[in-house]
Formats: sequence, structure tokens, C-alpha cells
Amino acid sequence: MFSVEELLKAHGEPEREVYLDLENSAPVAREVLEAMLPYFAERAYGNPSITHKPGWMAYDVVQRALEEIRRHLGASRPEEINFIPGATEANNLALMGAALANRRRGRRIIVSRIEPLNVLHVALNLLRPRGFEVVEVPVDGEGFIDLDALGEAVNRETILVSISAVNHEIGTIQPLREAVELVKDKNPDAVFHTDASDAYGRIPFNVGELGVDMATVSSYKVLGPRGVAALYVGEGVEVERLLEGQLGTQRLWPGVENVPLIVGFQKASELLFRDFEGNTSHMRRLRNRLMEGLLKSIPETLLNGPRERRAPDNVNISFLGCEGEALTIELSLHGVYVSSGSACTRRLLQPSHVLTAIGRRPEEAHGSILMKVSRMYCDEDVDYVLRVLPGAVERLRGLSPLKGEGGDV
Amino acid sequence: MFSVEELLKAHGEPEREVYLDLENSAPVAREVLEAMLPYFAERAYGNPSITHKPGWMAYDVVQRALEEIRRHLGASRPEEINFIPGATEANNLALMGAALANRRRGRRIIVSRIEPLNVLHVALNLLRPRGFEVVEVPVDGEGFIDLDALGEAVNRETILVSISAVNHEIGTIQPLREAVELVKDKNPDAVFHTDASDAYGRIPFNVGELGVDMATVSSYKVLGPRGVAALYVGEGVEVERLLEGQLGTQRLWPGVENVPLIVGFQKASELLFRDFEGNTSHMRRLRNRLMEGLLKSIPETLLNGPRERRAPDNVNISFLGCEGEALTIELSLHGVYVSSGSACTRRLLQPSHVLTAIGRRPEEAHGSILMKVSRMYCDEDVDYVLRVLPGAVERLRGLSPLKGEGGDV
Amino acid sequence: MSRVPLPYGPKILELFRNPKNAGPMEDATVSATAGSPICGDVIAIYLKIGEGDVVERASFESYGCAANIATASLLTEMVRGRTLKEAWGISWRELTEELGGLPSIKFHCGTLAVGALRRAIRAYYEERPHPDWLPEEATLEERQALEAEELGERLSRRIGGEKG
Amino acid sequence: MSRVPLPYGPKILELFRNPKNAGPMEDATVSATAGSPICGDVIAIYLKIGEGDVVERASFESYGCAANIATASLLTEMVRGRTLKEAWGISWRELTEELGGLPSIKFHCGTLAVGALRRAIRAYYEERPHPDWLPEEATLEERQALEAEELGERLSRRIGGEKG
Ligand SMILES: Cc1ncc(COP(=O)(O)O)c(C=O)c1O
Ligand SMILES: Cc1ncc(COP(=O)(O)O)c(C=O)c1O
Repeated sequence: MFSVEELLKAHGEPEREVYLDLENSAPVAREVLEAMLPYFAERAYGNPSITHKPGWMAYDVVQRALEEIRRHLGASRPEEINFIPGATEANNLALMGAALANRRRGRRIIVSRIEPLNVLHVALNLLRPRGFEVVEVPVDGEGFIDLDALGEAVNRETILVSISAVNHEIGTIQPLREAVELVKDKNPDAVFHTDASDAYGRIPFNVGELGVDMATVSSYKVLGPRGVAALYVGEGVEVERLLEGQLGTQRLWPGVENVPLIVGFQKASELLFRDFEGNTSHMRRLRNRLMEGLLKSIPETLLNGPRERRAPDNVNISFLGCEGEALTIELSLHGVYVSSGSACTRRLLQPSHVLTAIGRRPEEAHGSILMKVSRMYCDEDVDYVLRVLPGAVERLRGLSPLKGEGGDV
Repeated sequence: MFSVEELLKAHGEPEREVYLDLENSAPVAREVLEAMLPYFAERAYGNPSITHKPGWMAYDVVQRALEEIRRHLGASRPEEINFIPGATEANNLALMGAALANRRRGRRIIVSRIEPLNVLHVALNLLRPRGFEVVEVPVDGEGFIDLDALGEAVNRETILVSISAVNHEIGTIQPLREAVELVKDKNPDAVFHTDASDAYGRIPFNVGELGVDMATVSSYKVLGPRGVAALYVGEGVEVERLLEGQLGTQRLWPGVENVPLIVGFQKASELLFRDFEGNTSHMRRLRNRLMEGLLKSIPETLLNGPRERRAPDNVNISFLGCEGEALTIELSLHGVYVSSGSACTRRLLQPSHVLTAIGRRPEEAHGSILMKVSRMYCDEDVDYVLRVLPGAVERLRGLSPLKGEGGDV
Repeated sequence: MSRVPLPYGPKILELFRNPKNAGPMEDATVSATAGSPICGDVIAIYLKIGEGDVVERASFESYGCAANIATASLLTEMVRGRTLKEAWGISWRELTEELGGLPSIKFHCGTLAVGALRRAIRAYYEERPHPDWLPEEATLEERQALEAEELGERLSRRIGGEKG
Repeated sequence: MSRVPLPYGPKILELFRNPKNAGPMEDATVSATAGSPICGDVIAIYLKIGEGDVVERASFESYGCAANIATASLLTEMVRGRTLKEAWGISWRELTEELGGLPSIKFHCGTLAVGALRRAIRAYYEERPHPDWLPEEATLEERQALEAEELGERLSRRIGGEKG
């Protein structure tokens, strides 16, 4: 219908660009790209299951990557790590695969209300119609799961619990250890899955210490390439494959391993953990400057998610009286790239289910802006965003007929 | 258990390398890699569903790629093309998705005996246990489907037929148009799917002319990157999603589009079709030299698949009295990389189901070697293979206690 | 559900960036609002009506997405100098075409802007003789505006109820 | 089903490339074959047995994968100079360890080679007094060889039947 080229021309090149929409997509880090490059054509382009040199080279690369990710996740054996084409696929596999494999033991599945849609909608739209009972555990105003409600929900029929370690939109760090203990106390056979995509490399996360049975981590969420993720499945945990086909070295997902992307994921993980303390404190410092700066310089805001026990990269603020999609575009015109929990940006009738689950009214959620920082950003980036954002909010509020209505919150 | 590094050291660097295992994996073509590179980090690294500049850039790229692949497939509208993370995923989606969406209209599903496992095993292991009736249509000694049997199999209960346009192992070009007409004559509502991974860019293939309802094509099979494929779904054909999650621009598979891989797939397609005649006749000439040269210079061989109506890139020969895995490794030591339908290379008890379906005895199938050429190869590559292969076969036959036993075939 | 062509045309972006006739109008003859903050879409239209029921000036306020702002702005340009009868005749389709098209998911922006305009026109005639071209029944655009407002109410009650 | 570590060790590759004692033995005292071409694995073992039931020379033939050739070759090296009693004592585990390990899917190569050797040893004693260390019952490796052969028979019948 439109020429997007013309739209981009009309948009123009901003003087400076700061990409903060790391939730949705991320430019691959330079070192990661360099690490991947030889594996597209020069090295290890074989199928790791075939007995020839390019196949063995590929096999070697996959094994090294499994071992690296095993180490960072604190798993016991590389066989517990499974490469999957994405975290969407990994979460679908974890939920469907574990539910189907354990259906003879019970029918109850428990998720939190603020799980990503590739967990929540799997439970509600795929498992519930197949006869599973889905219980959604509520969260408080900062996104912490209601542990009492969780405890009450677990019964002998419970086969699977899925609760993210860190919420992807509002950064809430869940008390996962307590949650696992609570669940296992009431039903040691219940399988505990956690989407750790936003925890990996941001907070200490160790499957052994936490006692989780399954965990998802995603490459693109750590500045690796999109198209690969890992699913940890502890020894003895039963999961059915969702898809059929020729099996390679990855028993839970058929098809040939994507070697260059796996190498990229490995490299991205290596870079994250080479200086975990340095990276996370750098992120936290920038994030705090950004978050506190915005809350201070712009009136009528709401911080979404907690101030403490918050992932070090996450900022999520509602700018009341501003619609989020308009703000996203306004910021884009200034080279600041963010996303919003507004209904308008989601192409659904409703705003972010995470924001409504923490009690935000729709008109509050519509003005939400999600930003994430990474180790790649610097103070000047934050300065620029702090310079641009107040004007953008002011302009849009100036256009609105609802002046002052945000103020009564 | 082993240090693969040491294995590779023991293997050594062959004087020349000719990679013919294009069935299993392929080095990405240089121009394809160059086209993809900017999209990992510099350009269009956004999510095509988000309203900011990097998102719009990504959207534009995805739309252009859809349009290019639409054109090559002969589809009417770009909306009929769906990007999927791989042909394994696309075939699973086509079969499961169409079967589930049409389950109220009937329960019969028809596949050929020589479909790839990501079709055959979906039918047998996923659909049959869910109450669908799976009919396997046999093939003749060259892999052509039995049209009479197909016609007999189609009844009013038939909701789905899946037959590959070109067989991936033995290169048989099916009489697809006749097959579609036959099926539609008996039941116009039956959905006809074809895996066209080995047809795309090798033989004229046009979904409109053939009248198929769904078609799968795979990027890596045309020297594009692994991790992306396309599923054509004609207007009005109903397919249920297999996975749930955040939807992007691709309605049949949730998750964010993999822009760099999509760009690579587009570029690979462009290169294929820029000179379709030239590419295919080049392939055919090299393939004929290779195939005829081997059959002539080596005694006791069987050509698997037809001589005529054979995909221009495919060579599949059984070297009787030689076990295929040993031959694969022997050839690897000389830098010639191939694969085999031997049970040993498949890590299954049985040899290739395609070879047994065309009537090969297991001992014949064990000696099979599959090779594919592409537009990237030259006469010197073929010369080298023709020089190396006879000696390899001879050495292994010399080690065998079954001397001469191949001769009585 | 078919694939959604999300991006806007360049004209929408331009009007979003530099809207014409933005802001309330102190001396408006009449004004009206449509939409619901709960759905994230509100448009106010102000009209200064002169001799012969001609729109002398129009302005808008908008709380909503970029398309919302652009459609409202464009509409205020389109009505200027037209009679109210002519202004009434502008349909959401015409408005949308004038914008260079809208992604289908944004069609409601067009209906909302036209809905607000028609409300203002109706308001104007409330204290004046009802012209014969003004239908008694609510038009498509007015009904859509009303529906959006009712949806907002329902959403607000539902989410409020969940919290309680 | 757990992930299969497919690659071989470097020693297997070396023995595959340069097998020792390959080929039939014209003046063998005894020989035996195990396995089935239908399963893709056949090993023949030839023994030249001298004074005191000592293996003076051994050779092999193999139709099978690289591991098959390597295990058979290694076994002929291991038995040389040993008494038949000592040779009998070589288990598939010992053979496999000597190779540097085998992927689990290739364990049968070890059992097949040892199975063929033990068959040859039994054949040797068929016309001689039965030594007390030679068990009456088939050992694990011999049973495995037999099973492979029976499986081959069944496969052959089934596929033949399908064709017919
Ligand atoms: C928490 C979380 N898990 C999983 C995913 C899906 O990741 P992928 O894009 O790798 O499928 C996302 C992406 O938005 C996410 O936010
Ligand atoms: C005919 C055919 N279809 C589909 C596939 C699967 O392709 P992908 O690796 O893209 O999943 C293969 C791969 O071997 C194939 O041969």
C-alpha cells in the first residue's frame, strides 16, 4: 500500500541514534558478528551428524557451545542444554512438551499473569483446549508473584509451573528460589520451568542453585543473533518433541543445527560473562541515570515495575497523557528508538497484559515506554535521551485534549 | 568422550576439497553472505512490527523479500508467502496446521513413501496418533509415485495430500501436475502440499500452474543461510498455527522475523533465478559428467533414481560391496565430502527409507552415496571426484570378506 | 487474520511532525470530542463558523497515535472554507485517501476524526433550524465513535473489576 | 534417547586409514565370520595358530563402517603372540578401550569383532580336546553376533515381503 522507502525518506536521518528497543530486537555485537562470520561458509559449514571433516568441525563447534552455555547456566552436563531456533520455540516446547509428556500424572498447569505471550498463550490457547487446567497466579503492583496464591494453586494434579525469572517488560526479579521451594514442597513431581531470557547475563542465575527443571535463554536478548536459543532440561525431566523430522545432535528439535548462529550465541554469552560484574554494574549505573533522570525531569510519570529487585537494564515508565505509539514515533524522529505497551503499537485491542496485571489502567498503560540498556551504551547516549525525551512528551501533551487528566493519578 | 580436535588433526588437510553434501548443509554463497552482513547490526536490525525507523527499515526488507519469493514461486500475492524458521518447521506446520484446521471435514491424509522425514514422520508419529488416517502411496523403482494408487487413495474423507515435487535423495521429478489434477478431480477440497525444496531453482516450478495449495522452499537448499524457509499458502487455505506467542508480520509463525536470514534467502533466490537456464544447464552438465563418469569407471554400481526426469543437481549411486559410512570417511580423507543412505550414517537401525521404498535391498542401500552439485562447481571439481572415487571404492572392497557378492545383483 | 501492513505513508509522518491547526480555539463557535482515553484515542475538533455556515477556521486536539494526530490535522485543513454541508459530506474513506491511505488497523482514526467533526456540526445545529441534509440517524462514523467510547467503558469496568 | 556423540577418536581414524593385518590369510589354521551384510557389518577373522596354541599371525576382512574396520584391525594386533586362552579373554570392552573409546552407537563393532574371534577359536577346538577355560555357553559377544545375523535375516525377509 505504502512505499516504506518514502516513509523513511520523510523520516530523515536523526543527528544521533540511540537504540533502546532491545526488548524487541537487537543489533548483533561487533565481536559476535566477527565470531560468526567464518561459520557461514569457510569453516564448519557441515552437518554435525555426518561423518566427514566439515561435519566433524560443525560437531566440535556445537559441543563447545553447549559446554559454554552449560557453564553459564550452572547445568551439570552439556546434554541438558538444547539448542532451539528461538526462545518463542523454546517456551512453546517447554510448555507443550512437558505438559504432553506428563499428561498421565495430572492436568494442572500454573503460570504467572505476566508471562510473555509465548508462555501465557501456549497455556491458554494450546493447552487449555487440549484439556489442561490453567491457573494464572496474580502479581502485586510491582510485578512480584503472589507466593501465597502460588502455594495454594499447587496440588497433586499439578504437572508444570512456568514463571519467568525476570519480567521482560517491567524488569521484576522474581523470588524464584522461594517459588521453586514452595512448589516442590507441595508437589515434588511438578516440573518447574522458567523463562530466563531477561535474567541471563543480568542477574546471578544458576539452575542448580535455584532447583528449576527447565530454563529458556535467548541469543538475541544478549546481543547475539536471532534464530537460536537454548532450553535447559534437567536430567530425568520428560519433554515430548513438538516437531518431527530428521534428528541431529539436538534430541528435542529436529533439523540440522544452525552452526553460525550457535557460534554467535556462544560468543555473546562469553562476552556477557567475561566481566559479569563490570557489565551489570555499568548497565545498572546507566539505567539508574536514565530512569531517575526521566522521572525527575518529566512530570506526571509512573514507574512500571519495582525500584529495587529490578533487572539492571530495564526502564519502563508511563508518561501520563501521552499515547505510546505517538511517543515512539516522535522519539524515532529524534533518533531514540523505544517501544510501548500501548494498545496501538501492539495491533491488539488491549494494552500490555503485563501492565494491566500490575494494576495499570489502560490509559496509564497506553503512555508506557520500555527501554533497555546494554553494556554497549555510554553516558552520552543517556544524556541524549534525557535531552530529547522531555520535549517529546511535552509536545504530545500539548496536542492532547486531556490536559491535566494524567495528574490525578 | 573424544577430542574432536585430535580427530580433525588426524584427519589432516586434503590437497583439494570438493563439498558435495549439499543435501545436508551448504556453505553460504559469498554474495549471499555479503548481502546479509549489514542486516545483523548496521541496517534494519529492528522488529518490523515496531513503529520506529529501524522497525520500518526491517518491515521494508521483509516485504521486498516476500515479493521476490512470491514472484519466483508464481504466487498471486505476497501475503501467500510465509517466512518460517526452516523447512523442517514449514513442513511440520503445513501438515499439522492443515490437518488440524480441516479436521472437521475428514481424517485421511495421503503422503508418498519417499517424503522427507519431516513430512513422513509428522504424518505417522504426530497425526496418526491424533486420530488421522495416514495412507502411504508407493513409488516405482525410480521413485515415481504410483498415480493409480494415489487416485484410489483419495476419497471424500481426504483433507490433505503431501508429495514432494522432487525427491531429496534420488532426484525424481514427480508428475506433480497430474497428481494434483487427479486429487482435485476426486476431491476438490483436499489440500495439496508439496515440499519444493529440491525443485526451487532446479526445475520450472510455479504454484499457480501446478495448482498446489501449499509449497515449502528452504533457504539453505539454494545456498542461502540456514534458519529460514518459506511456506506458500494459497488464499483461502486454512492452516492452524503450531506455536503461540507474539505475532509479527508473519501470521503463521509467532516471533520476530529474522531479517538478516530473510535477506540472505532473498539474495540466494535472486542469484538462482537471475540466470535460471544457465545455472540449471551448468548443473546438469556437471552432474551428467559426474554421474556417467562414476557409473562407467566403477564396476558393480546401481544408479538410484531415474536417468531422465531427474533433478539436474542430484547423483545417487550404490557402490555394491562398500559400506557407505566407511566410504564417506574414506572420501573425506581425500577432501571429497558426501553422505550416504547407509544405516550406519543415519544412527538408525535401517538404511534410507527412500532407497528401500524404490526396492533397494539393505545391502544395496548401505553402499549408496548421495552427491549434489550447484552452480558454484566447475569441471575441475568433477575431475577430482572422478579421480578419487574409484580408488576409495576399490580400497574398501579390497578389505571386504564379501568379494564379488555385489556382482550378483 | 491477514498480515497487517503496519507502516504509515510519508504524508502521515509529515502531518504528525508538523500538524496544522493544532490546539484549542478560544473563540470557537462549536467544538466536540470523540473517543476514549481508555482505548487510547481522543480527538477534539473546534470550528469557527461564519457567514453562510462556512467553516472559517478549524483546529483540533488529539490524544492518540500518529495516525490519529495526522487525520485530525488533515481534517481541519479539509473543512476550512467549506460549508458545513460540504464538511458533513467528508467520509472517513475520503479522509483516509487524502492521507495517502491508512493501514487497516488504523481505519478507526479516520472514523474518529470524522465522528468528532460530525458531532460538532450536530451541536451547531442543535440551537438552530435542522437542515434537511442532516440525517436524523447517526452515521457510520458517529456510531463508530460511540462504539469506541462504550468499549472504553467496558474495558475500564473489567480491568477495574479484576483489580478489586 | 540421549544425544549421540558421533565422532570417532583419532586412533580409529588412523586404523581405518592404515589398517594392520588386512586381507584373507591363505595358510590360516582357522577362520570365522560374523555379522550380516544386510545390517552393513561383517567381520572375518583369520588365525595362524602355532606351538602351544599361540596365535602366530592374525588377519581380518571387514565390510562395514570405519569403526568396524578399525576394531577388527586392532583385534588382530592384540591377539598376536597370545595364547588362545588369552585371546578368548579379550572382551569387547577391553577392545573398545584400547581403541580410545567408541560412540555408544558403535559398540556393536566391538562385539562383532570379538564375536568373530571367538567363533574362530571355537572352530579350532572343534577337532581338538575342549579346553576347560572354554565355556559351553555362548558368551555375550557371540550372542550379539548371532543377534545381528538374525536381525539381518528378519530385515531381509520384511523388505523382500514388502516388495513382493
Ligand atoms: C521474555 C521473553 N521470552 C521469549 C521471547 C521470544 O524470544 P525469541 O525472539 O528468541 O523467540 C521474548 C521476546 O520478545 C521475551 O521477551
Ligand atoms: C526435502 C527436504 N525438505 C526439508 C528439509 C528440511 O530443511 P531445513 O534444514 O531447512 O529444516 C530437508 C533437509 O534435509 C529436505 O531434504
